[in-house]
Amino acid sequence: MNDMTVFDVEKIRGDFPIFEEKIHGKRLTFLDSGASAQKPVAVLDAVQDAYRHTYANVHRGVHYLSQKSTELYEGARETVRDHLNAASVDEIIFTKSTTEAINLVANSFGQMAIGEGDEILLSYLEHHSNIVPWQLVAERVGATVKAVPIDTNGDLLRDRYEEMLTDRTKIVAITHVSNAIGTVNPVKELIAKAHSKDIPVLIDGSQAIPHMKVDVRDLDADFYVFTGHKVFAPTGIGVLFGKAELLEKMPPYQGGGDMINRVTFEKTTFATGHSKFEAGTPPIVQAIGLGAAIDYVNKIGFDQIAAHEQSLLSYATQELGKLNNIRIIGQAKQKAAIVSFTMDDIHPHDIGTIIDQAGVAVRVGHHCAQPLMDFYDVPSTVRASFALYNNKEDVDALVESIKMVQEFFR
Amino acid sequence: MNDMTVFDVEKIRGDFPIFEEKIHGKRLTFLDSGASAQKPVAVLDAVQDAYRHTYANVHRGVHYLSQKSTELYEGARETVRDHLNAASVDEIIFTKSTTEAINLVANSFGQMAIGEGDEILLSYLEHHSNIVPWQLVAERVGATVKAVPIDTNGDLLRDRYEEMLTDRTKIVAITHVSNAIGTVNPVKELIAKAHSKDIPVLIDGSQAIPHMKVDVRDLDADFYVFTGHKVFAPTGIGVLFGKAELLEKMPPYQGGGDMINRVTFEKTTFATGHSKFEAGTPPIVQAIGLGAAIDYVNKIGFDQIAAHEQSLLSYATQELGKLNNIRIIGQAKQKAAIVSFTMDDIHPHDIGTIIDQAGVAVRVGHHCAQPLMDFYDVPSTVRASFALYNNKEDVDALVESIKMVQEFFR
Amino acid sequence: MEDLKDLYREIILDHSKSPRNFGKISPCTHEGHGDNPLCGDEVSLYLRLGEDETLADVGFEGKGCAISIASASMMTELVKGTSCADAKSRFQQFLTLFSDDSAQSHSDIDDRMKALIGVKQFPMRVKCATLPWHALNAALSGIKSKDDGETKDGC
Amino acid sequence: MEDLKDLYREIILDHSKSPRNFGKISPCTHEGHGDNPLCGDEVSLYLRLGEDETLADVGFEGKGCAISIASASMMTELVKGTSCADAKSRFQQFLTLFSDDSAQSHSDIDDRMKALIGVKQFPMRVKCATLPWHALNAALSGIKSKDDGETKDGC
Ligand SMILES: Cc1ncc(COP(=O)(O)O)c(C=O)c1O
Ligand SMILES: Cc1ncc(COP(=O)(O)O)c(C=O)c1O
Repeated sequence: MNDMTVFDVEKIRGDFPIFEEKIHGKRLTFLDSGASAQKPVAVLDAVQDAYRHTYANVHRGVHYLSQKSTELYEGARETVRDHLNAASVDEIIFTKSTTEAINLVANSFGQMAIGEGDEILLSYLEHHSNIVPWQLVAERVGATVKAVPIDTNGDLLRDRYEEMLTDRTKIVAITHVSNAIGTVNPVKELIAKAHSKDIPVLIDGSQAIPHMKVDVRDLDADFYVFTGHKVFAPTGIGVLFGKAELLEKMPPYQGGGDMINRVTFEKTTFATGHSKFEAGTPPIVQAIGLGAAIDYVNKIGFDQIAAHEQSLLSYATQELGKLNNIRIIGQAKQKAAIVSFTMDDIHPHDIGTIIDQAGVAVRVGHHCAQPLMDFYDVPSTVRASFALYNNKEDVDALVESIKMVQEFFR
Repeated sequence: MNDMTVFDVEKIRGDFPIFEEKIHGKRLTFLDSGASAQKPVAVLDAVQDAYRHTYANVHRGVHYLSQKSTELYEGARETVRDHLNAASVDEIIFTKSTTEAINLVANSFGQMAIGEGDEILLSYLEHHSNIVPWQLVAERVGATVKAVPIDTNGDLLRDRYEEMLTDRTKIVAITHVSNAIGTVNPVKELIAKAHSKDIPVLIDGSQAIPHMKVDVRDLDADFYVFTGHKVFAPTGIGVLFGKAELLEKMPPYQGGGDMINRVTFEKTTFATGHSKFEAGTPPIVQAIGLGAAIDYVNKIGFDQIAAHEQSLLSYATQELGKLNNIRIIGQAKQKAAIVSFTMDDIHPHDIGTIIDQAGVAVRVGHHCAQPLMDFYDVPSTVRASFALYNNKEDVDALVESIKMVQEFFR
Repeated sequence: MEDLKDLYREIILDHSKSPRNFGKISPCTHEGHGDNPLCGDEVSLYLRLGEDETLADVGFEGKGCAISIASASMMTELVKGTSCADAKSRFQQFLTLFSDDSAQSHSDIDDRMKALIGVKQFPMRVKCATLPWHALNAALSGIKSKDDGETKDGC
Repeated sequence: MEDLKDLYREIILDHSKSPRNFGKISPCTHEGHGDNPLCGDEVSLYLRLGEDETLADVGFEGKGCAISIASASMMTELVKGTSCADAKSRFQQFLTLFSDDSAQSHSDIDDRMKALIGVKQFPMRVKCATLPWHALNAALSGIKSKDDGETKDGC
């Protein structure tokens, strides 16, 4: 897969047209990939080509364009299957986002397996997308949502996790990597513990997939979800992997075209495999773009990507640590390339606005992780998140701009 | 809006790169826009520009790219609002498709207002996407789905409609234009009748929006839904218009980022306006593409588009009528540019495959409208659907290719 | 056009215009059903199992394209009188035709199966050719088949 | 950088560093609350309505950026001692500042409002400036405000 012998970040930056932009006349320092990543030419071309040369609706047509379009769409499914090492394409469902994928499972699995008095186990590290869908289903059926606490470094409390796995627990839904503070959870072990009590596990891989190779069979995940736009793919596409044995038993989520076997007003029967969960015209071209994005990262290779990002993470942590009044939030044993911090007396919003004028794009706010913010007793943080196209200069620009903020508010 | 004085179909065809393709070495005769329409350069450019120059996640960022991206995304919402003449952008919700929009209403409105013994009124003209979501909700709450019958021309039986509006009817969900046979329903009157009994109405505008100007306030529709890919926009984007007074009362559908006010494990409160129904990262660039598509059609003008398409419809109906053994299915008083037909002894699937070799792309099958097929007692039809870029040559190519089929099976 | 001629060979047009073994049989011991949700086509397959476990009689009904009707018709000819085990292995053989490029040259595959090889050039139509075979398989196995074939004992 | 200087004027930095009327007041007759779901900021606004329907005392609490704290602080100064009706019309005036380009030159708008005009160049920050005003409005009107302000009588 890996046909680059050295990781050349400048060459990679050249693949991303956005870096030609000037921001307020300055070089773009893009440290907001955790919110959404930029797109390489390979993805943009795949999108354009699909619309220009082979576009038509999929599945139901016998004509040439429909056939080509179906081949590309189903080809993208195979690319995702292969990338995740899933057993079958029937285990790969295209959604519009992680959020939709989790809602699908919360509703469909919930309807099947979660009842009054049952428990759904999350963690304090979760994104709202892996909290609210479960709260909605819990309220509907009379179940309870519980959350595994963390220590101040941002590591999950493993003994608490094991205690909280009870015979009332019907599912565990936990993030692979925290979007707010970068903690990498030991998901393989967490899954094994849950399975020892026959509890299925959903892993939210939104922040993992851009940074590491994931093997759902090695993890033995029951559900694994991610969103395309964070892994250099178009917006509007997400993935739900689910074990076939579970998906087969689950009722459909949305109703519509393509997910049926036979419709009458008296009785409708449903399709099998992934089709059951893909109602209506899917995000065809976005799935094709996702396939191209996965090919792109695999060509570079995750060993290289991870090594590069980890060196940026160390450098950024070290340089930010030299500044006064900076408090880094989240110091987990294993971290993805995400640095969250606060500054004494200066609010993240003001920091964000000021450094933007220097072309530095970070995310400020609660990162859709308010329970985690509450845990650290901060309303919000500044978050710099790194991707394969970031370089040392980006870290230096961030540090310089933070000095400017300190100057400004002196 | 209309800055073209004459409708120049050849110039319009030039806007659509797909027409440069050769299909099995032949000219592309694309008569499958009812399934999904081709994309003009204006839309492709909007998509490319959004990714190349201003891409970032929306709403939560204070940095330049996030702000630009938000402006473009919210600008598209305003374009849609203006196009539909909705009162407020809070009434415009971006979904991934018509299918998702209907599922949203069926679930959220259903949860609020449909209970045991209640009725949901559809028609025999509906697409599966406007049947199955209602069946799923009906089964969950113990309600019943009823369908207004049609006459053999494909016109809704108006007296039956009025009779079927009872005090058990909690919502009417009806298509504006039939995708399978082209019937244009008199939706304004249908809505008025339902309102006289205080019953809200959802209109499925998937097949109307590409062909006519729709004014939701003039129609007084309570919900109006459509899908982007049929109106020359990217895949992965749809629209739900809902009256603010209804949306405000309805519970959220999916949970996740952006649709919340405040999240804690104890209690989560929800955002207001359109945000409540847009959980997670939305199809940002697809919405921007939809805005560009709407601008594109408005520039041409719907008077011109409708006149052109109607003349194609008459011509096609006339020329196909001259052939032996052709039965045109659906002869409603008012029809959109869709011609569905069967041929004695030759199955639509075989027709589709054979004329594809001549570069003619039509849809063959049940068009996700099995109850309608059952009504006409055919398993499937051949459907030629026209859009603004079709011309007389397309009709001629279709007719020639059908003659070829007759030759083949002689 | 060459591909088309290869798809709609004479033998296929012949079987589709005059399908053999069309109609319910009586008495009938097993029934199988196949739906193609993409086009709405349906095939029902009827069997009478003889005392020696052979398919004493076979019939089919359904609406479908030339490919599916011809495939059904040729299939009934092929399996009538064979043993259940034979019929099942023919079903597997038939699927192999479309998944394995070398299968075409296997001499043990009957020509009435190979006649459908032209479908390979039309991927969207492969399902049309296999639909009746899935219905047969459903009837034979008495289990819900992959294509939602349904079976009931006695029909 | 000019835009930044215009945003963070001296008066704003001053109010944000030393906010006036910070803290709950006692006794307090009305309370309003504002949330900014996008960044998690919150402002609570406390009023004591005098017998003559004037705002006898005003205080606020909350976490927020320099803009929202300064805006809250300047607002409390502006409305303290005024009538309810006056306070409400000032709320409207303040919103107008950001929606109507000509409002900036209106002589009846207090300078402590106009000091925030620099926010207009930063659309994502307008909400920061208006948040405390929405909390005030919620406290005044006793109805759920557009920004999810909540009020209760007596606090
Ligand atoms: C009338 C009608 N309703 C609903 C739909 C479903 O649209 P989508 O598949 O984009 O959700 C379609 C098109 O497939 C349609 O024609
Ligand atoms: C950990 C995590 N989960 C879920 C999500 C939600 O993804 P999306 O907004 O694409 O649905 C995100 C990103 O926003 C995330 O970082």
